[in-house]
Amino acid sequence: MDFWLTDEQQALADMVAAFAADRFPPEHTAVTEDTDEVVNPTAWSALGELGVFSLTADGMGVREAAVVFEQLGRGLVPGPLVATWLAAGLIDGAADGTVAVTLCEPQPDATLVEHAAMAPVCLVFTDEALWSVPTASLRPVRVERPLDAGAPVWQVTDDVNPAGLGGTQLASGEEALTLWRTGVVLTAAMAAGVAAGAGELATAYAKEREQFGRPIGGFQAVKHLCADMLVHTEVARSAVYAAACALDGASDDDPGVAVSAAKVVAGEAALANGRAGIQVHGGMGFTWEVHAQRYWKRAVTLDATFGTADTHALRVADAL
Amino acid sequence: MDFWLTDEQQALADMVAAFAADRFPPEHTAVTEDTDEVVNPTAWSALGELGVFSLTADGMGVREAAVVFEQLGRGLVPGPLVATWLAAGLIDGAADGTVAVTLCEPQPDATLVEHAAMAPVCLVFTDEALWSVPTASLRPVRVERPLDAGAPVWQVTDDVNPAGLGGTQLASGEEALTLWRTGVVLTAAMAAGVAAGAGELATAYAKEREQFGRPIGGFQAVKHLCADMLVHTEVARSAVYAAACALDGASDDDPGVAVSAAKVVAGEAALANGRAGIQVHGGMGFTWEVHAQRYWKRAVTLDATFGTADTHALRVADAL
Amino acid sequence: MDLRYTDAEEQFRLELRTWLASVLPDVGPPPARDDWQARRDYDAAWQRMLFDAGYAGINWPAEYGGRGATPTEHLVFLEETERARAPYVGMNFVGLLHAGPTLVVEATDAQKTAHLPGILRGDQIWCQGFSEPNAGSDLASLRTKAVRDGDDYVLSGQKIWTSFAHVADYCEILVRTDPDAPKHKGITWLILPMDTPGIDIRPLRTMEGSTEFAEMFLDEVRVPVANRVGDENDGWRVAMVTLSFERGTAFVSEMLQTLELCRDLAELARHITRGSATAWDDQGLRRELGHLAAELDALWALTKRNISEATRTGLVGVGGNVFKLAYSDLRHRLGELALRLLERASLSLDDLGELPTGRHVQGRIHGISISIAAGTSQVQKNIVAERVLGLPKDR
Amino acid sequence: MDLRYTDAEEQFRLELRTWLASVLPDVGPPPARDDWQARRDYDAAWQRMLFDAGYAGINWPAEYGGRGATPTEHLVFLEETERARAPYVGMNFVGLLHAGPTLVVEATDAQKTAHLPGILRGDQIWCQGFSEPNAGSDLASLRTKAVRDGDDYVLSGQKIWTSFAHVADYCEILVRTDPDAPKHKGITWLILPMDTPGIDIRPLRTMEGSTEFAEMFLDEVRVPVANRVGDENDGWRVAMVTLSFERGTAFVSEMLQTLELCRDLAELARHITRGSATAWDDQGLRRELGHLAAELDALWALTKRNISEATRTGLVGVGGNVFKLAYSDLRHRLGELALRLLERASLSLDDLGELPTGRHVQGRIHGISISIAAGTSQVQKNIVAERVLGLPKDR
Repeated sequence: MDFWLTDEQQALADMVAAFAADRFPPEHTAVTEDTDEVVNPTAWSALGELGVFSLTADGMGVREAAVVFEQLGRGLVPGPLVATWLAAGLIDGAADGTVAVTLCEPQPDATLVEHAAMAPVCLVFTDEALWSVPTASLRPVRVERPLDAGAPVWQVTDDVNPAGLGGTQLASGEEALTLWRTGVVLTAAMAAGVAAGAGELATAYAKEREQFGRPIGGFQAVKHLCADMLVHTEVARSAVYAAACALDGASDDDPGVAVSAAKVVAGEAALANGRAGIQVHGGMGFTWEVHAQRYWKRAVTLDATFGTADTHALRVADAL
Repeated sequence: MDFWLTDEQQALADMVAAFAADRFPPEHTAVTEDTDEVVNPTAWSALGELGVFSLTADGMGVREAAVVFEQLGRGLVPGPLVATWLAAGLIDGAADGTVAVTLCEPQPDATLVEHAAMAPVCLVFTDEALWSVPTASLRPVRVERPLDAGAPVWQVTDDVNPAGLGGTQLASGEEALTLWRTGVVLTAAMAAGVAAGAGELATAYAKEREQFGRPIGGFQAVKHLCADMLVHTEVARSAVYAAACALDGASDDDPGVAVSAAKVVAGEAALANGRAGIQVHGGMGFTWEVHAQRYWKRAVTLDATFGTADTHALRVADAL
Repeated sequence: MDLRYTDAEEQFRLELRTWLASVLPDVGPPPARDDWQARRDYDAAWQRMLFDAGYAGINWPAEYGGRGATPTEHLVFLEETERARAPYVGMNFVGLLHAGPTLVVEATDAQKTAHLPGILRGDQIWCQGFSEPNAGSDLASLRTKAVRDGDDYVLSGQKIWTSFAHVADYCEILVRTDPDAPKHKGITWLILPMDTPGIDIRPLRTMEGSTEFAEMFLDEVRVPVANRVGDENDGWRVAMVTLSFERGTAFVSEMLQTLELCRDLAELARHITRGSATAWDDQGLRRELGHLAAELDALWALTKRNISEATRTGLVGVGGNVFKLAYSDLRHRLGELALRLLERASLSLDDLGELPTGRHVQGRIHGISISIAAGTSQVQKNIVAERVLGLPKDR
Repeated sequence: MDLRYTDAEEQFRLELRTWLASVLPDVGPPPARDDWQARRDYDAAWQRMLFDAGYAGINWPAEYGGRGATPTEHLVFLEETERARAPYVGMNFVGLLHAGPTLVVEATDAQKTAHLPGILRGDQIWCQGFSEPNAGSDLASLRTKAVRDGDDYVLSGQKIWTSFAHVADYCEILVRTDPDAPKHKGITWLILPMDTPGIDIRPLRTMEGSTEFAEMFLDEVRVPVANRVGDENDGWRVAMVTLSFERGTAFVSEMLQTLELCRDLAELARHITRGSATAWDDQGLRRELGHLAAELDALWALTKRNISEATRTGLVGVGGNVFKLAYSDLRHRLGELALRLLERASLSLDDLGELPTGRHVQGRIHGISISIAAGTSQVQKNIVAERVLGLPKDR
């Protein structure tokens, strides 16, 4: 047993972190998030060129993907990243970043599709299979004010029947199930990264911001918020890596339980840290220009994708 | 509207507090709790002589009773107080403290009766009515190690059918319902008192106990635990008084919702403060001789009497 | 201990209700959120109607044109206006509830004459210039400086969280007049006319995306010494005066809205699909909402206790800070539950067809602001621990 | 990153499992909790069996008679002994996991010879005399004094939380040898033979009602200077040495028991009646348990990460404190849920007929102890914030 990042995995994490900081610095994405083009095609291509979507083709596994997506979450990199990753090898152009692919998870009361404008293709998981449909066939209507400006959403009000929408079946049975589980764990990885990023930003601010004549990080209340954030992050990271091992066959754990546990723990960690990060920033945390609130919003987005913490908790319970 | 204790109510509270501190000091009850005679008959009579059980006969209402029972909870006074209060006027000797009366709430998996040895009579609420049965008819079996030494319990394994056990119907319909609700609110009042007592003990300790060269109450982590305890107490107290007003007809609120809300809030406050009180005391809080843990145990007992916070929360929700 | 209203209070309620029923049909819907001038006109018109009917400055002393109502009557006023869905206090907030009360106690007769009637009639809109980017929880560390130059103070610095600054007439501003004194001792309270040259207002966008707030930049802004309220360097005390004016009613409207939000959430749960049933059929969710509703009932009772205490003693004791702490925490949890209930629909700040997502998602964000605004919960806990419980001060 | 065990690790597991299967049938049930001598004999006998089979001191260096196993093998050892329901380390805890490892690194050859073999064989039972009533979280403020008198130290003072003191042979004790030095600089680590005159042991009752722990009163107790480990006044450093011996395995048994407790709780919920169904039919309760089970899985993964880190670097980094904080909180919530599930049955520390209440109510209380023992969660958070995150120290 060696449940620690290999040197290669660590190098991969460092490379993606550096790329995200360089190509998607928060100051920059905060500006693009205010436009209709949250992610421009050049930046998306760069992700493709970096190899983010073609890890499998390059011989890597879910573990490496988890490491990469954790860093994408930590860097608040926008776009339909997980769906495009899943589509690589199944949809032409997904792997190299020329085509962005999004995801539609039909829900009874409100079906919302992220990044519909930039993604011509949309994945739909049914009970039995994975399909792709032309995004336009869903007749998505832009929601004027999304919660998370970095993940704009479009509403779909029609029934989503992939076959009837000119869709293509991409996978079925076990293969589709594994793809869905991979989607769960990569979303969880992003959430773990969001938890980490929120914690790092808050801790840095706590060291620098002074009130009452000293850094606020010297007050136990703030100190303990920061400590809690680190705890949440490390626990979430552990769950995500364990789930990735299970999907790669590098574990004896039940992959179904492991991915659900990861989604629960990482989702909660991101929400808690997003919230705590705003609190540490005080009034400034409530402003648009301070990035603290973006972690919380991204946490909400990630929790609502590939099943909420609540729904996955029931799956974990059913396995007890 | 004047939702504040009258001078008479405040005097009543002060009197009961002084009585409890005098006749049931924690050092003393800690000793009696270790014997088979948790409450001796003399002390019980003194409660009767004080008028604790005869408030109604003395022209007072549920509000005054709530004020009194809050102080009994705060002072960790042991015994089947609420049931005896409810029985006053219905069971001979209950009002003057010559007969102690307990309560049996049949539950499918485990029916536990408190203080069965000292109480010859037992109240049983059915869906429709309030009954009394001879406690012996329940064939109670002492639980060797109760959680709360101040509230020893006996298990009843037979089906509890009051009529079949030679019971007497004491009240029915609205009258029985009002008595049950009064039982709920007085139990909640005791819980609010437990929350207060736990908070006061912890705050006093935080001022006096030194670690790292200063009182631990100077550390924000401890300080905030104490502040939280005060918040819980004041909120609980407000809910209890509001419910008492509703039962006395001194409010436009629905009494059913008000008493359930009080049981939820006061029960949670007592549990949270009981727990926090132990934490503030650190290792000493885990010892038998420090009283911190007794508040938590009493909180568990009170939460499990006249319906848990969870069951009352559902009642509140159903009224939404 | 009685939660029932007296005959006099019920009589007051009845008169107010009758008046509201008679005038509200003629009051149109509020203007768009970002149409500042229209909002000012709307709020001012409503204030004028209140004034003409004798309801302006409900808690102000009668000698200054207020109604001199008791705290309980103030509560009744807030209940009835909320119930009737009358306009909110809106832009008159700072004038009526903060700057005005301060002037009542501390201002010169000339200052009172110049401002109090205008505030009550809705003619004068005020904003507040207290917080600064580097003076939040630690407000007394504010740095905006005011240098005496003849009969003027010359102000330079930066203020933040100045709501309605774009359209306000006056600003109650705290400035540093003695940089060498201990921080609480070098502050002065001034009346700043907003048309003075040198003021630059920039919208401050919050995490909701709105620009209700502004930053205010002051560059050599001249304010006559005559506009000083209280003594030079005594501004900290002057600023604290308002607290004694607030008699337990500060959060009444909030509470009424939150009680409604909670009921709406139950209603929403009854309509949201979960598997083959509705979310309301999920006992766990119902139980969680029941816990929150119970606490809300308790906080509503606490509000009435605070008001009753204020009626007896003139001041709210422990209950004020306790309320804010408990309320912040409750709104946080209520908001979390709302998002869990909405699941993916929580990604929209707008309503989604028939789903009232906007209200609940914005409510969640409002909940975050409550635990920060006017002293973070961390600072509030310190206050409770030190001032109420007597625990040692931070050092 | 691989959670699978290597062939060598699996081989180790197989051998151990085979051995356990062969010997456990002859190991009787543990004696009654308050029969101290019988417990000592039982624990010593089991330790001797481990010793004879080559499993004693699994993580001790081979040169001192240990097995010199890797952290992962240690994990496997704990998994297999738990799985086979082998006896616990019991009274050998302090000797094997704390005092012994300290002696390995810091003791003289004579001290090693005198104690290490005895500890490994189960012949020597040790207890710990570190905490004092006034030195809990702030251990370094301990006051038990040791005054040099010829070749002896003369000890006077009071220790608390000294488990197994009644039957222990030796005590690793921290005493103050220089009352004038800064608190960390005047402490010395001594080997105290428990049969020395002047030691008074009194049972310490905990909130569980048990007397596993004791208070130890020292009145002019003479300890030879030869029993000093490390230099005089260097005892604080000596006491910290053990931390580097602990390589991520400290909570493995705890975790395994908690994983089982969680499954038992699910099983219990399936049997507890709620209305016309069982508690398990309550989706909310199931969801809450699922949240906790997910976190438990995560903590089990974190445990393995810590062990893997220790294998690579020899030490556990951030993960150790993180684990304890998360685990304390989780046990707290798991315990709360258990009591809510049991409702009124939670008033008994004994089982109630077929209801395994005792296990869960005692488990709740154990959860409370975890957030206090070996540094309260408050102190742990300070450590994480200051040492790991680099936030300013308390002052």
